[in-house]
Amino acid sequence: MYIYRSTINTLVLILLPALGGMWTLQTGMLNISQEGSMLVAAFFAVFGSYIFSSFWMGLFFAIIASLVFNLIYALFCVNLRANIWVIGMALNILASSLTILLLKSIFGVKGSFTSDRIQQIPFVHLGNLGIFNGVFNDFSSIVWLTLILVILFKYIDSHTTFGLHLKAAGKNWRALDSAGVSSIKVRYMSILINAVLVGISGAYLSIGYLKLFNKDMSAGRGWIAVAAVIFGNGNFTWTIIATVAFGFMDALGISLQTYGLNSNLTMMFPYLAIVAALIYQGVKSSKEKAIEE
Amino acid sequence: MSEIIRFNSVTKKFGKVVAVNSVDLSIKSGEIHSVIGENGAGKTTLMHLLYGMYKPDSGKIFVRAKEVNFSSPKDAIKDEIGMVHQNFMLIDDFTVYENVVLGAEPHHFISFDREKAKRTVAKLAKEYKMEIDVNEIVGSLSVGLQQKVEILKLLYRNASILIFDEPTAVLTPQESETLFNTLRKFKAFGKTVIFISHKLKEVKEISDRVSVMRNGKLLDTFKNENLSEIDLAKMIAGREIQNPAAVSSKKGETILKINDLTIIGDKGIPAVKGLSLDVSRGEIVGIAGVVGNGQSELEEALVGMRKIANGKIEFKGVDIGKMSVRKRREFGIGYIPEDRIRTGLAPIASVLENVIMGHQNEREFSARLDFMKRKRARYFANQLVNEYRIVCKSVDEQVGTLSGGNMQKVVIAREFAHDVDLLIVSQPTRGVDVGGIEFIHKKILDMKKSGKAVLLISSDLDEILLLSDRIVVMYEGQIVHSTSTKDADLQKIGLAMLGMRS
Amino acid sequence: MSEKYRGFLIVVISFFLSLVLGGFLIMLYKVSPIEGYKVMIFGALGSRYMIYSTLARMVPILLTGLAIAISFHAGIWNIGAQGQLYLAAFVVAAMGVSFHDIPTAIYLTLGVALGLAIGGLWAWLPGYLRVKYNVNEVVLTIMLNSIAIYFTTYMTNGPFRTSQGSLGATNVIDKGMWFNHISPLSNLNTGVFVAIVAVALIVYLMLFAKHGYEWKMMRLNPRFSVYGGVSVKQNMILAMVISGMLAGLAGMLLVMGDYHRFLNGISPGYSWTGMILAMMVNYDPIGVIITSFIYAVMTSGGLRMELILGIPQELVQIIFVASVMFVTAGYALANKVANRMQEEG
Amino acid sequence: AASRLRVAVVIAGELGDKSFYDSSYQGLTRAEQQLGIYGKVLPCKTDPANYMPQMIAASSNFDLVIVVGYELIDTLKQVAPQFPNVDYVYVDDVVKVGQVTSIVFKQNESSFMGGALAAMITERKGFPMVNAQKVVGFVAGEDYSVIRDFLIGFKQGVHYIDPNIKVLTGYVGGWDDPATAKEIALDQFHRGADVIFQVAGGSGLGVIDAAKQAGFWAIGVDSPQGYLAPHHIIGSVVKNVGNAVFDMIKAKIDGTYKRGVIYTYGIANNGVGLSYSKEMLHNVPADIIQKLIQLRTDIITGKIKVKSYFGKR
Ligand SMILES: Nc1ncnc2c1ncn2[C@@H]1O[C@H](COP(=O)(O)OP(=O)(O)OP(=O)(O)O)[C@@H](O)[C@H]1O
Ligand SMILES: Nc1ncnc2c1ncn2[C@@H]1O[C@H](COP(=O)(O)OP(=O)(O)OP(=O)(O)O)[C@@H](O)[C@H]1O
Ligand SMILES: [Mg+2]
Ligand SMILES: [Mg+2]
Repeated sequence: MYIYRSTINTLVLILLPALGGMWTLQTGMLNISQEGSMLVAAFFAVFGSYIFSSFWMGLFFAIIASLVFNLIYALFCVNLRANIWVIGMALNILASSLTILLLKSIFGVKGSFTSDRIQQIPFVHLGNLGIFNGVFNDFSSIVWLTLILVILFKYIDSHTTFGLHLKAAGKNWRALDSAGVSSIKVRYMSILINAVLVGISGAYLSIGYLKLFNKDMSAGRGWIAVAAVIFGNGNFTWTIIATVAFGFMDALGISLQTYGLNSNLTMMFPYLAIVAALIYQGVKSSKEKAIEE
Repeated sequence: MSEIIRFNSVTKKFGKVVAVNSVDLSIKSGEIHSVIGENGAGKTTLMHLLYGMYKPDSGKIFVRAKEVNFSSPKDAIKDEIGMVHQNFMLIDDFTVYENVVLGAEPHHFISFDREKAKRTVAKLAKEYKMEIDVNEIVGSLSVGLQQKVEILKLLYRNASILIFDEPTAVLTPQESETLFNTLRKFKAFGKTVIFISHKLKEVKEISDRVSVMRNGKLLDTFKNENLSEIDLAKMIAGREIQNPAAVSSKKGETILKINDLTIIGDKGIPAVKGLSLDVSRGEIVGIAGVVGNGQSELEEALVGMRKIANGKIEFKGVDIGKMSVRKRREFGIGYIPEDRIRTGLAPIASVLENVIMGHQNEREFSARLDFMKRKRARYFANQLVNEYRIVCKSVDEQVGTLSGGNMQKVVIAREFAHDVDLLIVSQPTRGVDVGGIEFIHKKILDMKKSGKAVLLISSDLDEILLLSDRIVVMYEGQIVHSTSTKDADLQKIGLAMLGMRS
Repeated sequence: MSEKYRGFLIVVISFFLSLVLGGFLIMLYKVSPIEGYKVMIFGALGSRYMIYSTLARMVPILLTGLAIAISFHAGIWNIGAQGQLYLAAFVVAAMGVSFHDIPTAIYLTLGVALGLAIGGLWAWLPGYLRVKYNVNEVVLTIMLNSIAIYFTTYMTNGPFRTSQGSLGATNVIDKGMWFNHISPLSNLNTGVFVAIVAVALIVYLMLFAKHGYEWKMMRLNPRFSVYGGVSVKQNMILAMVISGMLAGLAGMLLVMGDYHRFLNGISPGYSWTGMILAMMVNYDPIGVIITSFIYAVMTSGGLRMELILGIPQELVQIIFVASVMFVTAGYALANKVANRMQEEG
Repeated sequence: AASRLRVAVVIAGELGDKSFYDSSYQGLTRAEQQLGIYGKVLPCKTDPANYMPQMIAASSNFDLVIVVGYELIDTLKQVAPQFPNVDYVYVDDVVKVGQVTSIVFKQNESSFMGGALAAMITERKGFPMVNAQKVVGFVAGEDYSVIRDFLIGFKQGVHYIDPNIKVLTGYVGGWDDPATAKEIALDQFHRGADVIFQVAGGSGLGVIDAAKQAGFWAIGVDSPQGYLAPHHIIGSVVKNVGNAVFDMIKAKIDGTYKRGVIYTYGIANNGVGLSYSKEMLHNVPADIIQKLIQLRTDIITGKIKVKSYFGKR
């Protein structure tokens, strides 16, 4: 049972960047800097929440920080058409170094910062639901927000013109441009939406799920999201499936440790699962085709 | 008829190249106006200026007597200008209706009203008598149908000035005829059409007036009825153009024997079914047929780019069915592919890198320890550029920036430089100007004269009739008609191409 | 030719600008930029030992950088150099602690061969799956990184744990397998000569060999390469395997040369740095040599800046990021300007 | 001032771990303040390429080099003979090379005490936040030898009190991932653990955060961490690296410093132990404190032999 809550709790952290990343990928811009954006967002969430003793301000700062990072990415990768991997990874290094420096110069500490002045994003208690208490009660409001966003994204993805333009920008931007829709604008939109989502997930990490900042606390979650995005290849359902599967395998790994499995082995689970899924996917589709040399 | 478009000494330069050189041109409302000229003359650039894709360096453009200053196609679309590009601007994975309405979709609150989109597009198609299923995925359509989608896009946006940049280059004669009917319908509806083509017969057939460009300059505009095809050709090339005289040569031994060949196509169903064909030295065999009847699969299978499911390919007496591409090339097969951008070239690579491909294993360029003789390669590339008069700044220029005709010359130069025994030539003059066509045709005939075998695949029946000794017609993966050129019956060939037996 | 010079000039100018920006950052710590950079250069190259340690630092980054350059150059994306490095390093160490009394010459050869083989094998797998089943090699190699790292961590804490203390490492490998340190005050070792040979081979392969040409064409248009008689599938796997072998070589040298055992954190992101460098210079192997040297100088010098001037190493990282972004922007702008020059005359 | 003693502390990781390295840094600053020495920390940030240059920088510019972190052991062995005039102290293991003085901590002993504390708390009926189940937890950053030494002592301590108590173990897979650590702690909490010992550096903060949110007791590690959550940290298993560092510097100044000696910091000389915060003394029933004092004596006298993962040293 607890594995369910555990999965939900941490899933948010990769689901939001995976959703955002899915859209930027649809426009042809794989965003490698999710890890870095998440980290700066986490830092500035603590900053805003601490300074103003308000989680709203924390969220606000987190989103702004993530926007700035994503705008740099957009400037380089959309306008200058620079290599997404170089810029993405450079931004990840920047985020790590910058937050360590800021931690030292703003809070005067090294490594981590926590304080009672940090206001946490509230949890949602729905009253007594009987046997459903464990299923619905006491999740962070961000969890609910994420659920709403997933539904909203699904709708936008397949039922609006914006969803259509996203894919058009990725598949043939010249065609979109010649149809009078600026592909650059569409790309910017997707990147900015992604920035907001990653900002929220960063804030959730530091002031939603936890109430502290620790250097490098994103701990590879941005990368997992990127992997899920590549795996999903712009497809909504597959992206979500990959993300959820990953979150579940992760929680399962943690759970199995308690039964005495070696942690270094259980931690391989999610990765092995994705490898297996990839190979399955590949073998299956190549059987379907079964032609071409 | 009143004037609808006016170019006033419009100039556009790309670096040192003056693509469009102080052009004055007036287009009248409701006419079909052709623009012709050799490769690289500046036709496409001129139209891109009108469509807002480039801004003129100097000069003015007027639309409906109003000076315009488009900064993107969006502005041009607002002014009811539409363009069908030389390379289609379609999204292959989208459906027909999605492609058509893209950028101007009907809404239902915030959602995309797909039903309304489908209805509108279907209605539009019916209005212009275009038979097309709006729910099809565009990538799976034939080129002719894809072009209809492009045209629907313009109509959907109410374009009244329609630009067509070499629309017939990739069409079958039948499809071209359908297109012309549509163009005439446009004219009847009072729309203005600008038509660019290298096929002078078509220009004669469809135009009201013709403008000729050379070297970026507009030579003059003529009434169509005042000119003959030969006059047009002369003006384009600046000299007399002659159809190459038929070359006779001795037919030698049979070099290629295709026996009961079956090939599975991309869709998983047989694209070529039990096809048999022989080609001999000193002979040109022409394969006629509507595009998409298995020709692409056949040519790819012959060079080893595609597996064969059944049957036998014998070349110089050896079964080559399982040989690698490289082995086949070394064994004496040359290939000019139908799609030069996708297969025949690496557009981002330089001219040098492009002409070396396929030659890289030859002694001349490759030494021991995998060493590649780049100096030699450069010399070779320069030689080809001179011999084939490829217009480029240097052999280090990206092939993708050359004009279409010159790109084709790069492919031809490279393949002809091989000492081959069999040359498979597919759509060799697609998008090439009259001068270029003359040159390429002459080269192909030279091949034959020197005792090589040539398998010519073309959707241009005139080309086939002109060059081939023997003609076979492919329909749905099979040879349905076969004749020597001198006994050819056009009627029969035409019917065979459509799958009808006479 | 002039294109090349212009590209070079732009890179130099962008790099210079990033140093200027870095200068301002250094001034935040109340240090004059000149002084700061002086200390940095001195810290990296000021003495024989400093040069040694800078070079020792450069080797794995250079090798992984080239590993990535070569695979990307061929149009197949090996993001898995980190995992290949780890696995090769571990397996080599496992051999080194398991067998003794093998003559040095043979043992060294075996070690090098094993490192290359394991690195190559761990890259062959995704290469093969990509070619055979069209499995996305990017995700696959990212996943294989984590698997390799967890696996080696498991082994060094389990079956191969050192008996000599609390280190998260294997035992010291047999002496017969050592590349000796050039000086006791440095980790630079005779294995560097193996690295030099490998680098020379790669430069030759990429710039002068027929395969280098074919691979480039493969990246620019795979279909065109098939058409030209290049067996794309074989070459993709080959490029991948060579890439993995280089990463394996890096790991093997760290074990047999630098540390003489496998450590848990043996490569703190060398391959990621290498990847940035490789892509920053557009997979040009000479460029990778230059940039990995500059990177090694910056990080080595950064230690001394922290010690003498109190400037944190994170700042040096930020200067590095700035230079990456400036140079990348420089390249991009140069292309744009070139386009515009063509369009506007 | 010209003759001020120059002391370098070379650490394998970096400051900010709130435990081991920070503790050594505190020892150094205390020495700076009380003994007037010049001190400097040289962090290697767990990049093996930094070990050698930092060790050389320390050796060529300082009189006394204190090396903290077992990762540095090989480098130290290699460098120390090259600088015969420099004194080296290696913290946390034995290095038998020339002039190097070693300090060994018996973390298993303090961990035993932590285990005993956890066991007595989880069994105490009516104590705040304690449930009926006999379960305690152990959360570590990664699974490797030192951690296993901690675990062995902890388990022995728990089972010394009651062999029927279950010890749940979990590993985060990193020292900077508080979110996963929290997840693990909550998982253990839901399996009945009401006292959880964390040995997880920055990740450990996640366990403490979980303790505050879910309501259970955490045990701090390395340095007294009670201040991080006074009402949820029952005590800390400390390893007084700072004291050791300070002692060595003082010895050097006093002239009593001895080269090549091995100092053992166990529970007997307060090198390791349980830190009783004010809150703890206030919270924890007197009989438990009595028992802990008794256990400490038993360990010192050898009545209780605490097992070690490293065998005999
Ligand atoms: N994805 C894009 N979105 C918007 N504009 C683009 C995009 N890609 C290119 N452009 C713009 O279109 C122009 C032409 O691009 P194009 O891709 O034809 O250049 P190219 O020379 O083929 O590219 P390459 O850099 O690969 O050689 C460029 O000036 C560029 O600024
Ligand atoms: N984007 C560009 N950059 C540089 N040069 C260009 C560009 N576009 C066109 N040119 C050059 O401008 C000239 C005119 O080209 P344009 O494409 O307008 O010719 P065209 O008449 O359409 O030729 P074709 O019949 O081969 O299509 C050519 O020399 C061409 O190389
Ligand atoms: Mg044109
Ligand atoms: Mg209990």
